[in-house]
Amino acid sequence: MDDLYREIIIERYKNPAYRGELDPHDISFEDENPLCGDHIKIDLRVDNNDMITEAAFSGHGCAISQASADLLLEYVIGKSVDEIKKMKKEALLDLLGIELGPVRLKCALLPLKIIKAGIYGLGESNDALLDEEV
Amino acid sequence: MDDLYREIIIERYKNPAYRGELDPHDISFEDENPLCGDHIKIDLRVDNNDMITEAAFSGHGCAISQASADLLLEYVIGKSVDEIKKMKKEALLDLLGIELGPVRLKCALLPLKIIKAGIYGLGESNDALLDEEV
Amino acid sequence: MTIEPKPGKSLINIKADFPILGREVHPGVKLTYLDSAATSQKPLCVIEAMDHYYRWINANIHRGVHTLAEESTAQYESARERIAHFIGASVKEEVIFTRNTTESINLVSNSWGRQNLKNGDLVILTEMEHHSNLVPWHILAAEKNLRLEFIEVTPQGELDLNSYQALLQQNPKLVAFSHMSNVLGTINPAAEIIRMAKKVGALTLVDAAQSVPHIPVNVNELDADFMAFSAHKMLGPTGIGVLWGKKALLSSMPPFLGGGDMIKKVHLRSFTPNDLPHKFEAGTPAIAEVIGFGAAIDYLTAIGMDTIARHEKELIQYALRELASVEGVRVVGPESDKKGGVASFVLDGVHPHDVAQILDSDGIAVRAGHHCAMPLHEKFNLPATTRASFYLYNTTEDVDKLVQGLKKVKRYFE
Amino acid sequence: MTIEPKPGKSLINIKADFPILGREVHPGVKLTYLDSAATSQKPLCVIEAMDHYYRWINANIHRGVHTLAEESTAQYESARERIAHFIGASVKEEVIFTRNTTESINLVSNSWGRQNLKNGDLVILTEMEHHSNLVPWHILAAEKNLRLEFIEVTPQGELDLNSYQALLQQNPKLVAFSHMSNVLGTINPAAEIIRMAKKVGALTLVDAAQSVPHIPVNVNELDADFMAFSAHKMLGPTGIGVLWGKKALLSSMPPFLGGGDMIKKVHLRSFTPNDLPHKFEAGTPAIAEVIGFGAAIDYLTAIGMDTIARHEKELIQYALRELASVEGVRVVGPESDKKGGVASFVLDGVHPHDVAQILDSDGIAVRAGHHCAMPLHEKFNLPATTRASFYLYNTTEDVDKLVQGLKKVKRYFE
Ligand SMILES: Cc1ncc(COP(=O)(O)O)c(C=O)c1O
Ligand SMILES: Cc1ncc(COP(=O)(O)O)c(C=O)c1O
Repeated sequence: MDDLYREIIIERYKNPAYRGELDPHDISFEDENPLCGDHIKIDLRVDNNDMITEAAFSGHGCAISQASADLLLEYVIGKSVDEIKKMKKEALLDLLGIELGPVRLKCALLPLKIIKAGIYGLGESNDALLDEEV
Repeated sequence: MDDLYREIIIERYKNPAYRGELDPHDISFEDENPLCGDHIKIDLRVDNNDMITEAAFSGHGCAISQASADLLLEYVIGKSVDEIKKMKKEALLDLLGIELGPVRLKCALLPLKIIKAGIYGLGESNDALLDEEV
Repeated sequence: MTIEPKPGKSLINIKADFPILGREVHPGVKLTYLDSAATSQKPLCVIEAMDHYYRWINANIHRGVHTLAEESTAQYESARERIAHFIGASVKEEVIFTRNTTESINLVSNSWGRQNLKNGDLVILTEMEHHSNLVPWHILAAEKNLRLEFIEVTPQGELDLNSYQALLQQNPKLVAFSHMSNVLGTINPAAEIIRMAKKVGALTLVDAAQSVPHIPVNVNELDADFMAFSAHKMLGPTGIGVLWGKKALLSSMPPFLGGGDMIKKVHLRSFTPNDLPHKFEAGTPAIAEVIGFGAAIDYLTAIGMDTIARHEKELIQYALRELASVEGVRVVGPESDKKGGVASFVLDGVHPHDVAQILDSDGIAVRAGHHCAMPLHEKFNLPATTRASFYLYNTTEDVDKLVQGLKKVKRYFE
Repeated sequence: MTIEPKPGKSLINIKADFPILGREVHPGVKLTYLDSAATSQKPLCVIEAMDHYYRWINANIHRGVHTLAEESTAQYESARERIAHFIGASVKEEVIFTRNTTESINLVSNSWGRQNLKNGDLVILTEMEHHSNLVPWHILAAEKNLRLEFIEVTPQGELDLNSYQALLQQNPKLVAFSHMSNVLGTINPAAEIIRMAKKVGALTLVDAAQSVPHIPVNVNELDADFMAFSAHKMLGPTGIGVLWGKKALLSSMPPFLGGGDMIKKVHLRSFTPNDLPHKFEAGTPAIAEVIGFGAAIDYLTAIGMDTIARHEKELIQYALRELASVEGVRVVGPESDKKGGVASFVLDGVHPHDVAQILDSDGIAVRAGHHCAMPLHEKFNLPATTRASFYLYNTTEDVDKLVQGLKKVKRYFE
């Protein structure tokens, strides 16, 4: 249990650093996990060198999905769009630092799916996006 | 086994007393057991007092259904149509004198179903006919 | 039907009949199972009936003359008879074996529905249906251009019979509704709903997935036309369910699936369907599962459905009282006098998935999500709820554990 | 797919793994089971896998976050993966769980068939089909006014590929055929039949109910579009079968049954179907049965399908030779090099039901009747046959018992 709800997750859930919306933005994508009703939108600003300069997320959901979104955005800021395209799901799980069963894994990985779908400019997100580049 | 294939059954199967067709006849009906391909036709002659005077069966099938038909016809000759309407399946099983599982029971009772359907002048036979009068 | 229930088994020490209830789900942490609305646990007698079948009896049924085939067939058909008796069916041919409630409802929509419903026809459902009693009608409605209308659910979580009365004026062909909601726990007035439907000539289908396992249900008293339920929610195995239907109605319906056993004769280009119930059981059925289901029925009968219903009523009363004492918990659905052993709730500030996960760390198994009733959650404006559901093997100690667990969840998120 | 088969288990002493094979069916009379084409017996590991599941793991799958639900889901999906690997499927999403072969074929006729076939379209079947691969097409043909044509069976019991070639000229949309006949034992040249169908753009469905249990089958090598089989014929439990289909094809098909688990989202009047494989698995599936099926696959894999096929080939060679020595016995179907372990026969002057019943008195379980292949029996002008069918646990002693039994039958009727 303590493994699952590490302090950082509860902390990020209660006091997220990147909650909000960016207007204008260069990239924006939203999606949900119908199973539990998690719904997340991610907005990004990207500079001329394809570097992510600003990021924010909005929506609602469980502690895992919200903390995951907050930690992910902290991670992506300052990285290039290409780097994020290549980001593996393991990298995000490392940030969370917890073990998850298959159902909760969906919560944890939702933000990564969304950010990749946004970067690739896809109409919808899918699980294939989680396995590095597509 | 010896219970099942009493001598009388093998004997009746090999040398039936009532095999044949009656032409003309007063009542004729045929039916089959699609499960095993047993097919039997029974012809009857009935006098003015509704007494069954002659009977014959034709068709093909297993020893049980054929012996059952032969024993049944022996039994019905000299009886009134009304008596046969009321005949219970137990009476036929007594004639056969054996214990049968559900699948073989269908073989044994096919002749009774047929004779009753013929007497009632039905378009088709059905299992309800086996439980005395309908 | 001459089988008489043999009541007498009591609920005392009943947990011992269910091996899993003695299991540790984490080192040193015993299971507290509060997820019976999803699927029930199985008593040893059910597990052993199937084990025995596979070890000593196993054969394909209906067509064989060898000993195993005859024994299998007899056990299979005996289970059908006991199940028919359990729900008060007049004849065992009215009990059709399916995979689950879901397939039972699809059988009706595909066979009866496709034959009898046409462009513009109205089917009445309710806003509290499980997806199993929605999606089959969505599929048929799209194909046939049917109208679907919904009996409203009040804020208290009951069916609004006024809205139903209004819909009945529009010449419905079918009213299909759940006897007991798997989210709200509401026990709907099935007999009255059916009586009202009959007045306007509509047929009725009862989704009894949650009622038959928990309260006495008699199809003849209800006077329904179709009723669907699943073995796995009533101590029986997975993979087996029932569609009960009135014999005349089932006889008039075209076959659903085609194949072995559902036929009398087959030619290259045509076939003659078999008699009931076989007409609707195509291919090798779930034989061991039917036999296991029979054992479950015997177990429930020995205890008595009245006893079970009373026990669960006491539990839900206790649970609602205890849950009310936890600040921030809000239970959806009516008061305990109108519902069965289901408590779905939200806890302020904590997502149901987090609630369920933290409860699991204490061995408490509850379900979180939409419980296959998304429209109902939309109606109540809740993305998800946490659900604790009870069965005959649960006790007030299980409720106490839940309440303790919720207090721990709150500490975590404070 | 990274699971590797672990061959190594041998067929020696294998009967000990099957409790029922030690049973007495009459006092002092041991079972000789020769009815595996109807359903196979189950090894202890399969029975115990399900027993263990119900005792310690049982929970509903896919939606739960508690420990039992996660363990159940993992075991269920792991079985899917092993089954996919067993038949050489590229991805596990191509394995759809159904009740049996029959439901698998009905799924194709209802979903793909209803979407893609129209007035006058041709479906090619064969004269040796099981009712399961006839009646679903009869039903659809009546609804859509399809044409059904049949590859002829030669007097030797093989498919006449010339008659097939002629039918292919008529622009068929689907060729659906059984890989191995459950009556004749004929193993049809599936790869060639499929290759020929592809040339004219027809899809193919393989009824593999008798092949997957007995010979190595690889869907990718066959290049079929659909394949159907049942667990109960391959050491697994009743109530579970598989439809395998090419992913792109399955993705393009509309749902079959509607309900829980097969949806992504549900609104009051509409729904969004789920991804594969869930789109075709509505409601609570046969969870324990899938897990039992997984154990059966492991057992078969440990022995190796090549070994099993070789063993059965030896048995059928021996059986055909021995049966030929009994005067009045006539076996239908091709020579042993073209068939699997199935010997259907007639005995002069004795009806198959009588043969089977007298054999049963010696504990020998064979099947008598039309074996759900009435058109084939009509073709051969036989009302019924007696069938002995073999599996990995049968031995030449079983064949000897059969031959002794037949001699006894003859004495009886002489
Ligand atoms: C060739 C063939 N196809 C289909 C089936 C039907 O299998 P099931 O009854 O498991 O659906 C069988 C088994 O009887 C068979 O032998
Ligand atoms: C009210 C109701 N209807 C239908 C179902 C579907 O049952 P099954 O999944 O066994 O088909 C359920 C169970 O989830 C239910 O609670």
